[in-house]
Amino acid sequence: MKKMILSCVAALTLALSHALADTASAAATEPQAVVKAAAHAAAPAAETGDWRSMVARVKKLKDDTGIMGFMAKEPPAYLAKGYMTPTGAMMPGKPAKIIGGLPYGVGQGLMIVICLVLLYLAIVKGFEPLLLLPIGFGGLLVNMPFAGVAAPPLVDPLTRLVLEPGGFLYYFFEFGVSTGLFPIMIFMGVGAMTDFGPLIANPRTALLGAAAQFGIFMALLGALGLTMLFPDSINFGLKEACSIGIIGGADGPTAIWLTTKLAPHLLGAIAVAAYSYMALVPIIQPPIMRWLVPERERKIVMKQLRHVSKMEKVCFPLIVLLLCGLLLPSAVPLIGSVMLGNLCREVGPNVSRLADTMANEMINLVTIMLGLSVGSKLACEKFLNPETLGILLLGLIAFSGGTAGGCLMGRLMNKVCKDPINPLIGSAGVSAVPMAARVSNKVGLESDPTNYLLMHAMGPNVSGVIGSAVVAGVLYTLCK
Amino acid sequence: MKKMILSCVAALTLALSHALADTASAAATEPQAVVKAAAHAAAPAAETGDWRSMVARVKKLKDDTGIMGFMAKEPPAYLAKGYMTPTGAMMPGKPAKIIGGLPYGVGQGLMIVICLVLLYLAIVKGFEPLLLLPIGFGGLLVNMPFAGVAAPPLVDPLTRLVLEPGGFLYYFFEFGVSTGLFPIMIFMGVGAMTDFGPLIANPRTALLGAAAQFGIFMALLGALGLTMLFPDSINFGLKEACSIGIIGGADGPTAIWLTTKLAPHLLGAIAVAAYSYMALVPIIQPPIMRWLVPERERKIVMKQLRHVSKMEKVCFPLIVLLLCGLLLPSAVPLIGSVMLGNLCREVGPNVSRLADTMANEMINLVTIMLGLSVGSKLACEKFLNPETLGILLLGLIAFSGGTAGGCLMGRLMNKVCKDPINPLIGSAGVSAVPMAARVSNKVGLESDPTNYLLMHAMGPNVSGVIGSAVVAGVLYTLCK
Amino acid sequence: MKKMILSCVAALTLALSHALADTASAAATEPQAVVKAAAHAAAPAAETGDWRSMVARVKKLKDDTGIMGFMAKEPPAYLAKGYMTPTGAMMPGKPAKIIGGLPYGVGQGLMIVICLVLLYLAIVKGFEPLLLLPIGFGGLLVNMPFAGVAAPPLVDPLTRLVLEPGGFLYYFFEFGVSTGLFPIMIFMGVGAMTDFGPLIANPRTALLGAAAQFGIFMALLGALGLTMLFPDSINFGLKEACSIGIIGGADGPTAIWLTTKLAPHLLGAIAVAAYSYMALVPIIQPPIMRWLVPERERKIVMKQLRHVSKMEKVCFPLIVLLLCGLLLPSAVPLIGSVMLGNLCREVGPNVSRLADTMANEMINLVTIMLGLSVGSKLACEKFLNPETLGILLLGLIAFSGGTAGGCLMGRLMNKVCKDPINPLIGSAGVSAVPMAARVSNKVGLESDPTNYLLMHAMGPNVSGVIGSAVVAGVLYTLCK
Amino acid sequence: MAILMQGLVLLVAGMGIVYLFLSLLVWVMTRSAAIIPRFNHILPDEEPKKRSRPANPAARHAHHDDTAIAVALAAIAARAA
Amino acid sequence: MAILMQGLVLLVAGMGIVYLFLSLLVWVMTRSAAIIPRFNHILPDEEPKKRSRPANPAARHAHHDDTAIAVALAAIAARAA
Amino acid sequence: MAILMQGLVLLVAGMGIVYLFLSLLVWVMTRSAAIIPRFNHILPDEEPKKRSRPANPAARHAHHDDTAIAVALAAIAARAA
Ligand code: NA
Ligand code: NA
Ligand code: NA
Repeated sequence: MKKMILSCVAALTLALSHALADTASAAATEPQAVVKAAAHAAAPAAETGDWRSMVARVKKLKDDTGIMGFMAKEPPAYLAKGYMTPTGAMMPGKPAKIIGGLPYGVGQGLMIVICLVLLYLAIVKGFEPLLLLPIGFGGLLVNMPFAGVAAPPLVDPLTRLVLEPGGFLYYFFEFGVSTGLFPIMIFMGVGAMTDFGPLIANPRTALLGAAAQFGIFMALLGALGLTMLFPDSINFGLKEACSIGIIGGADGPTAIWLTTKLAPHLLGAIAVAAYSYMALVPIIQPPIMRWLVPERERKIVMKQLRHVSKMEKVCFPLIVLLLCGLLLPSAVPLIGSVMLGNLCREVGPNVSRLADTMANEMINLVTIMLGLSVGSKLACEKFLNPETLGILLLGLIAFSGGTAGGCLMGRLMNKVCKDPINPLIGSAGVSAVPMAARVSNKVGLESDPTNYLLMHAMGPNVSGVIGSAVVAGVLYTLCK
Repeated sequence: MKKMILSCVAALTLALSHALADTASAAATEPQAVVKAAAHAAAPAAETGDWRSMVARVKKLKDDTGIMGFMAKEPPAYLAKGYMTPTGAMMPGKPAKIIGGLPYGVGQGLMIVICLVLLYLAIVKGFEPLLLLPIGFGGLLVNMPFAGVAAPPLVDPLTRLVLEPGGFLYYFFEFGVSTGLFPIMIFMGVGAMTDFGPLIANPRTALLGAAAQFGIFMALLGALGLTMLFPDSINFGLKEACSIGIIGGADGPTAIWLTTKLAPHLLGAIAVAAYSYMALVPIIQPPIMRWLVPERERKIVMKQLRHVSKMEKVCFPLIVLLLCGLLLPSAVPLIGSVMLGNLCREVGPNVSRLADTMANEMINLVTIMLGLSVGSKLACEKFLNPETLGILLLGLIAFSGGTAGGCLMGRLMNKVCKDPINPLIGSAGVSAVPMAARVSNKVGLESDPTNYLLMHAMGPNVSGVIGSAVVAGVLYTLCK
Repeated sequence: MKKMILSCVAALTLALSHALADTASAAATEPQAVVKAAAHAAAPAAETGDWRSMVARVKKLKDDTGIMGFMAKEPPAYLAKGYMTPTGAMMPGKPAKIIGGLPYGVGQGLMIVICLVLLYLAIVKGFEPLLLLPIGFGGLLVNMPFAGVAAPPLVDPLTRLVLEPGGFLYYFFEFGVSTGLFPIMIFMGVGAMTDFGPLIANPRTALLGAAAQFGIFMALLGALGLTMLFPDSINFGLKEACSIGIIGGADGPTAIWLTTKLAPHLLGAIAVAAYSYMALVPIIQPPIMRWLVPERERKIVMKQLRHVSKMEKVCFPLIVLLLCGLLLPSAVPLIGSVMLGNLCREVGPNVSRLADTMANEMINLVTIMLGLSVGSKLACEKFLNPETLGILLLGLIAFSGGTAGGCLMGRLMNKVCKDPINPLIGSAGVSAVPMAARVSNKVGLESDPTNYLLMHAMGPNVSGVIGSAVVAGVLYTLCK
Repeated sequence: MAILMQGLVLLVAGMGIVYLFLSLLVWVMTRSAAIIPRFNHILPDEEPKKRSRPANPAARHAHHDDTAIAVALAAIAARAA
Repeated sequence: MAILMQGLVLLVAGMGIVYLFLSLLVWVMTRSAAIIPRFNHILPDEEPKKRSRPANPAARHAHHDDTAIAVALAAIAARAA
Repeated sequence: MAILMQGLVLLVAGMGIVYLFLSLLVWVMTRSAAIIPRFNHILPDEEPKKRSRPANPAARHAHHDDTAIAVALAAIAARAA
């Protein structure tokens, strides 16, 4: 048995080495190869029905293996030269530049390693696995040379007939990410899973959710600053800076929604940064919280939350939506979808069918497709450049700034308000629901093992979702 | 704390009043403003990178608040002037006329109030909440000025590239309502939830379902009559009249399907009327039933329904489909989808996966998207006109006419047939499954507390679904 | 009552006979009819508002009944003359040729009978009901004359506005089958339901899965041979031959994926053949197995499978995907989607939401839409020709060849390997998961009632899925 | 007025067709009620006992054969462990 | 440098707007906390007892009215059989 | 005849590639069966006891952390009421 397998493998090796030699010689005699290729194109083999032509095609298979792909220097033609969409629009191409002038194939190989690391983090370390697993897997798929999982359809420019359909990730992306549908649908599910009760019971904690948006603007300024510091390697305009800043919102759908509109070429890096740092919240936040909040204030016990009636819970989404519509219409799609989900949730048995579907089937289905689509933007020319390092750095700044903003606001409010506020719940204002609230609770327990802050931290936590949606709306209006 | 919030609110008020004053003065010196605006357009601020331009944009934010939107006189440009779809078709624009010549923004405000009333009916009064809640919420969203949740994508007319994606309700609508997919998919779920057993056991009750379609034609004639009476304010052609009539079918998907094809501009009003009156069936029907059916006949006890075998239940959907295909092909999409769902339901364990999915996940997902899409047609220029009042009136006539037709047919059949028929089950022929059947049962119990009519009423009830689909097919063929 | 119904039926009969008579006379005086029709077109009746014109339309209804449709000679205009898609592409038309020169309507009638037989097999005989029921039902719908459930939208060639939306099966097909999305999504669900443990525990059984692909190429050669034998009635090129061969892969999604790309006009026949023979595996395989495997070898007891750790199960999908990407990029979409589903399954609780959704809601929803879409290709001009008979014959050859290949490879491996292999598990290499593995088990039990082969047969069974995806990739690359 | 006449034509035609269609359905159903039960053995009614099992919510999504295989696998795995 | 100034404007404007928005929300919520509870009778809280029932997993997807009808149907069918 | 020869080439190439691919897979799997188990601690097998819990149908859709929070909320709400 072993012999048999070994002989098969040997045959494979032989064939491959032969193939590689062929290619080498072909490269040496390139002019002739071009002529041959031209001849092939003129007389498609299958039509002529000659078996030799089929053998030639089989031999040519080796040029289409991933192995050869990883040795390629150039990106696929549709990236460099542009392509026509089925509706007749001409998408312009772009020269692909990879860090260090690496050949495109090597870049793809590197990206596969990076995606495997992402999958490791998602699977083994439990970093937001529901999204990082599909994102990492999508990245794996899209960096397989010649696989074309995100390639646009091949369209005849004259008749506009689709000659060859596109890859499935192309369709997922066009259907749900380009149009902004997927983040909106995920937000419906988020709304259907979120209990705004703690915020209604203690509304002023919403100000903590506002303060925690400070990180967004720190990262925004940082992105502009980095561009000034390294004008040769990093080039972020206002739109890119806004998209990078929104990482600090700690809300995946908001970040994806805004980035798709302002800087779609950064989508992969930004989504990866956003979800990674969300998973790292228990590591990033505690030191900052301990640094900014003195031990004494960490022990503050807060007044127990009052009971919130069903009527209040039902009115809340409508009130938020109306306020948003009155003051900031550009945030209505995001806020509106959260509030629709929440309304269905709170109305109760009559529409629980809808709330259940949003919080389960819809969000799961969309998560799969959204994750894969976002992963399809982990192409090497978009990820392997110094800007990605900048984005990762700025994302960290954004989360830290948000945490700091929340905590400091907590201390300020504690001084101004009558009822005591534990500043540790301020860090939950970055959202990252419900991870950040749990971090507040945990750090609080370190100082006073009987002081459960979880429910109090849920207030700023969910108001952070509203806050970053508001910021996304503002940035979109000002910078689009 | 309180001071802090108050000061924030005060700042907001100040800023807003300042902003309003700015606008007022801008309006006073309009010519200069136009010049400025033109200058802005020529040199986009973000590119020049001047901070003053950004401040100017921030100041301009106030013009994009909902508050200013509600003061606007004109509808969005894409409505009035038309727009280009991504496929290159030019959708023509239309001047928006609102009742009483109200400014557009006031119209939107009124619509928001109306949608809140709809939500109140759905949530508190339990009026078909599964659909009226999403419809009302969609109406809220679409009437938020500048939110653009139903705006078409912005397309470059030359390159046909999408410069800015459309609102999510635009995509939902185009994907599922314009194509007719959503009503069809809902009907699959309806079929998977419907038991045609009572109809198979007592087929002649199908004639009651036929008679109850009379209301459709009463409303149709009424719509034409109203047009003749009030030629200045109401203008229903044959297509509009058919769409209004189909409210009397008391089947949401059928009504939406036909209206989308014949009179899409009336979709919002018709869907709202259809679902509202379906919820009002327990109030509308009993007086008519008591008036038309003498006490003596209300006490008629019907023969118990026979057992229906699985084989009969499996054959039924195929028989109905074949009959429909032979006689009325235009009703095949509607009837076919109901019968597909029903076939999956009756076949049993082997395909119960499919029937379960149709009756739960599919119908829930589609209900959310359909409701929101239909709600997106509650724009003020389509709803705030005398025709909507006409539609509401005619819908009531349609339901009443259907109820009357069913009851009278019941009395007639009672005279002709050997086996007794309680005419009260005739009113269930309007469909509104299963509400109308329960009304028959309840009114019957008033006269004889031991006479349960529920199962007998299910026969006309489900045949009403077939009947109105047939009528929709006929009207579509004759008036398209 | 009876009288009443009878009188109604009598009236119907009268009306119909009258209508038929009318048509006959109309046909006799065709020139005038043409003039009339032209006049109609010039002055649409609804606009002129003349009741006579409406009566004329009602009379014309009879021409649009299915009964008249079954008497029609010509296919719908859009099939013969082509049509314009909403994106502006011109789909060319094709003359429809039916076996024996039958009129088109008769062909449709025949197809309805065939689809009823398919439904009978699915419902009563339990032939892969999850797919054959929707396929058969889709076939019923699409063969109803004038129902237009698969008709393209009617597009104004100048403005490109959609005048009339297409049938729902057209949209399902374009959305999910033309793009290849549905097979890919089904494969995600297949991956989420498949346990590759038995293959990991005994990897060499993968060679059986390779050998069983032999049937694919037997059928491929057979298709080319048939074309040479009957050049007048059968005309299979290389692309068609590949699509027919892939029936032997015994994997529905793979077959549909490849056929959509290479020979979409054969999709209906190939899908029906693939799913029918999968259901017939317990009848097709045992005789071949008994013939090729001597009694002595059928009694071989295999070594018990070792325990497979979670780590191995998680690594497996990634290893397969990377190998596939390195060697055969064209198979990446198929293999990748199976492996994504499987990865989610094996990672466990953290992403079980996603795996559950893929294995339940996603696969069910897509199955419904895919089945109906495939059924919509059961149009008579595509099915009622000698080629379909050829496809059915070749499908049988493919399954038999695959079974034989697997068994013979099993005998060969048994001679070469140290650990004993029961050649009966080779037949499971055709995939048809898990039916073929159960057949191996059953035939094994006949010879030794204590020898359970089920788990051992699952290894080749699941490797057959990979094997046929690989073959599909190769054939697509070589013959596209 | 003319359009009202058209509406009347629609009324007569529409009610006529829906009556004819459903009458025909009644007639066919009455006929088939006499014929189909002879073929009840082809698709026998599920016995109530059998029905109660798939109602078990845990089994709702389970494909019976897959379950069988899974059970077998688990048994073998347990033995192997 | 100019673009950095733009960023600063964004910072001020953005934080200002998000503060104003959420302050207004706080204000409105505080107001409404005094007003809305007066209307609690419109949508009374579900009692815990009632809530426990829909948590039954078997009933998750069941439409209550449909269930009632199905029960009635089954009862009648049982009597008929 | 020429096309039949093409088919033969396809046969040889196709079967060759599928054999090579799966042989390589066999080889890799055999290798990795020796290597991967050393890293089993990275992703330890779930214990059967743990597995039985998520099989509880009521918990199928529950996100564990959300549940914890909901429980805490309920407890507090109960105390507050
Ligand atoms: Na946030
Ligand atoms: Na009806
Ligand atoms: Na296979």
